[in-house]
Amino acid sequence: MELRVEDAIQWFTKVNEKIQENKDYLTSLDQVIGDSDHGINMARGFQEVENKLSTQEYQEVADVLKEVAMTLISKVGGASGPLFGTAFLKFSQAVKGINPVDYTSFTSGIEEALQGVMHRGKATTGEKTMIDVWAPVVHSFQEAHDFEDNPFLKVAKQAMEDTKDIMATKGRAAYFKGKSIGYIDPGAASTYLIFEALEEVIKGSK
Amino acid sequence: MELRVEDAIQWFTKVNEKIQENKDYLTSLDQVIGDSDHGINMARGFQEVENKLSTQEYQEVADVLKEVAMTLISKVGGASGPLFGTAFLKFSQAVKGINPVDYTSFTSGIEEALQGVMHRGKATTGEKTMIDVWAPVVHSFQEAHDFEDNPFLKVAKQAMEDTKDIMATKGRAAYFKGKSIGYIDPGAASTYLIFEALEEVIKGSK
Amino acid sequence: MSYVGIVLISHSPKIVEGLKELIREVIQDVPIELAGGTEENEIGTSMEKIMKAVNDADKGKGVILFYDIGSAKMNAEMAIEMLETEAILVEAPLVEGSYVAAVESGMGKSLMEIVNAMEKNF
Amino acid sequence: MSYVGIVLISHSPKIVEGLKELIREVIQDVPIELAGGTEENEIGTSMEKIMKAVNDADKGKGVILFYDIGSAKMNAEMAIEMLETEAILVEAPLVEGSYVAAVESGMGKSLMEIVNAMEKNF
Ligand SMILES: Nc1ncnc2c1ncn2[C@@H]1O[C@H](COP(=O)(O)OP(=O)(O)O)[C@@H](O)[C@H]1O
Ligand SMILES: Nc1ncnc2c1ncn2[C@@H]1O[C@H](COP(=O)(O)OP(=O)(O)O)[C@@H](O)[C@H]1O
Ligand SMILES: [Mg+2]
Ligand SMILES: [Mg+2]
Ligand SMILES: [Mg+2]
Ligand SMILES: [Mg+2]
Repeated sequence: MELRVEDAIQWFTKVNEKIQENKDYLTSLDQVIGDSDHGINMARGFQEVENKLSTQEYQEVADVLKEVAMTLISKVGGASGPLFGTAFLKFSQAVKGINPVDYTSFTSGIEEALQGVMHRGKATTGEKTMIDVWAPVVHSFQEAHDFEDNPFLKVAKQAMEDTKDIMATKGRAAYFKGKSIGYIDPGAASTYLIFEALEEVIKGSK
Repeated sequence: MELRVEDAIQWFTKVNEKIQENKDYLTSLDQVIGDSDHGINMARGFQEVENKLSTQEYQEVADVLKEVAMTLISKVGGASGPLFGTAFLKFSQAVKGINPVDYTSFTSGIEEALQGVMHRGKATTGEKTMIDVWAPVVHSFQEAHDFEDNPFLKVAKQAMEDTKDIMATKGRAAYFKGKSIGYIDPGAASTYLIFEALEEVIKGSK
Repeated sequence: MSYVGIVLISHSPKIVEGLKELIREVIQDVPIELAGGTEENEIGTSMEKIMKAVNDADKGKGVILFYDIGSAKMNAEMAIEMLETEAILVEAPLVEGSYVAAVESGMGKSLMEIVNAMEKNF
Repeated sequence: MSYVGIVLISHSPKIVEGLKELIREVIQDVPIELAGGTEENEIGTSMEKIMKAVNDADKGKGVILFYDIGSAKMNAEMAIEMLETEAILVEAPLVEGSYVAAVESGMGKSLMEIVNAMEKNF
């Protein structure tokens, strides 16, 4: 499989569906160790992404990713806006001119996305953020050789669950220090949903 | 001379007149090295003092001073409120039960007032505040032996003028650092007016 | 369960209203009382407003006070002297400090623990 | 004469409105622009608002930016990256820092001098 413009659009359409379905769940995660808005932020951002993607035309995958990035940056309102925004902007820049996006280029793309999040958040793994899902997924892509034979979703799910055990040292959850332990990080959960949607696109295109 | 209840009332009535007359002047001083409200603050506070003093009855000088203090504390709104308020509250406590207030008791009273201002403002002389007028006036009272033969007003005037040469290290003017040099401190100017009013009461009672 | 109360003092009523909204996104149960502006809600502070805020914020575990600039501090100190409540004025920045303090109070920390956290953080 | 501009970023529109009023009592000539809340003026921040504020605050001597908490910082950094303006985001407390910066700017200080003053003071 290679990722075409219509796959990319489908990917984010599915992300939007999942975010809308899980809006309250994401917000409830953010209620414990944050400011109770992660679901609201993400739902607002991805609804707008969906509005754009369903009405505009795109030449290449990079254009879709850039649209996603810019929309999230301007619409989300919370930390996850600049973070996911930077991720997809870097992703877009990495695959610019490559259409469709082959596995190797996709892998470079999410490597760049991860770097972007880490740079924007001045954070690394083990700080109880979305990075704790992005990083192992990137690793899974680096280890595997194609989209299909790639356990990234299992990896993402486990990584999301594992954020429970981490004490937050970045973002709002860091204010709660030790009390942040025992809860899934909201941004880790939404990152998981993004990769769950990707898996469905991959499965559907077989 | 000894200070009676009616002298104390007359004192603050005259202070109010002077403050109202000099409202714009005081504000203009505060415009250069502050937030342009000293005249407004003082005029509001002393107008209320006047309203109280002209309608209430007082047993002793200490009661007048306490009324002045509490009114300034609640009505002035700026730093000068708690500062003059504390001054006259301490003054009141020092002369409580002494009526009329003789020269020695008056001197103790303004000593306490000065201590109150210094404590409240966590400040000392040479910081370009009202303390730079209060302190030499207190000293003048300590050196002299009666109200009449006492150069306190000349002392106050000179001290007020001398605040020009000081660099502010307390209050809002301190933010201006070296640029605060060259201007009279607003609170020094209003302290001068308070003692100018006192001088008139002393002269008038001769 | 009762929490250490928080009093937000500012020369501007709007600053503390907005700040309370910001904190309320994160912490709902901790008492937060405002003393913004003069009695007439102009720019300035009022000792009476501060006294009332401290009284209202006190649920038996004491109160921590934050202020914006200089003269607010003097009014706050006078207010504390006039009251019996265990109340401590801290030197931490108004917005950043009170946000952290609210989280700490919400975790059930004592007044002293919060005051120490302020000294450590700011 | 032109001054270093100041941009106040907060999750709450009210906080920066009140803060501007507070500063305006002391300093009238220094450009102060606000970026409070999301595009819909809800609690949050907006990169576009920050970009516009930086543009409006720039009178040729650069702009210093203050923010309240965490995620505002990321939006501010993105805004700065997108613009050509000489703009520096500082770690000083929003209220206390911007008040001092406004006074410094009003005294004709350069962007670097003000940034250094912030690092020294906070
Ligand atoms: N500095 C950071 N680095 C990486 N991720 C971060 C950082 N700060 C926050 N996050 C992520 O953002 C999520 C919170 O997003 P959201 O609730 O939308 O923003 P906010 O915290 O501004 O309300 C967190 O769960 C975490 O995954
Ligand atoms: N810490 C302090 N100690 C002593 N006097 C002070 C202090 N801070 C301010 N003042 C006095 O208060 C005056 C300013 O009063 P005012 O303008 O009414 O208050 P604000 O500065 O709050 O606007 C100054 O001119 C100075 O004399
Ligand atoms: Mg949140
Ligand atoms: Mg938020
Ligand atoms: Mg003033
Ligand atoms: Mg004032």
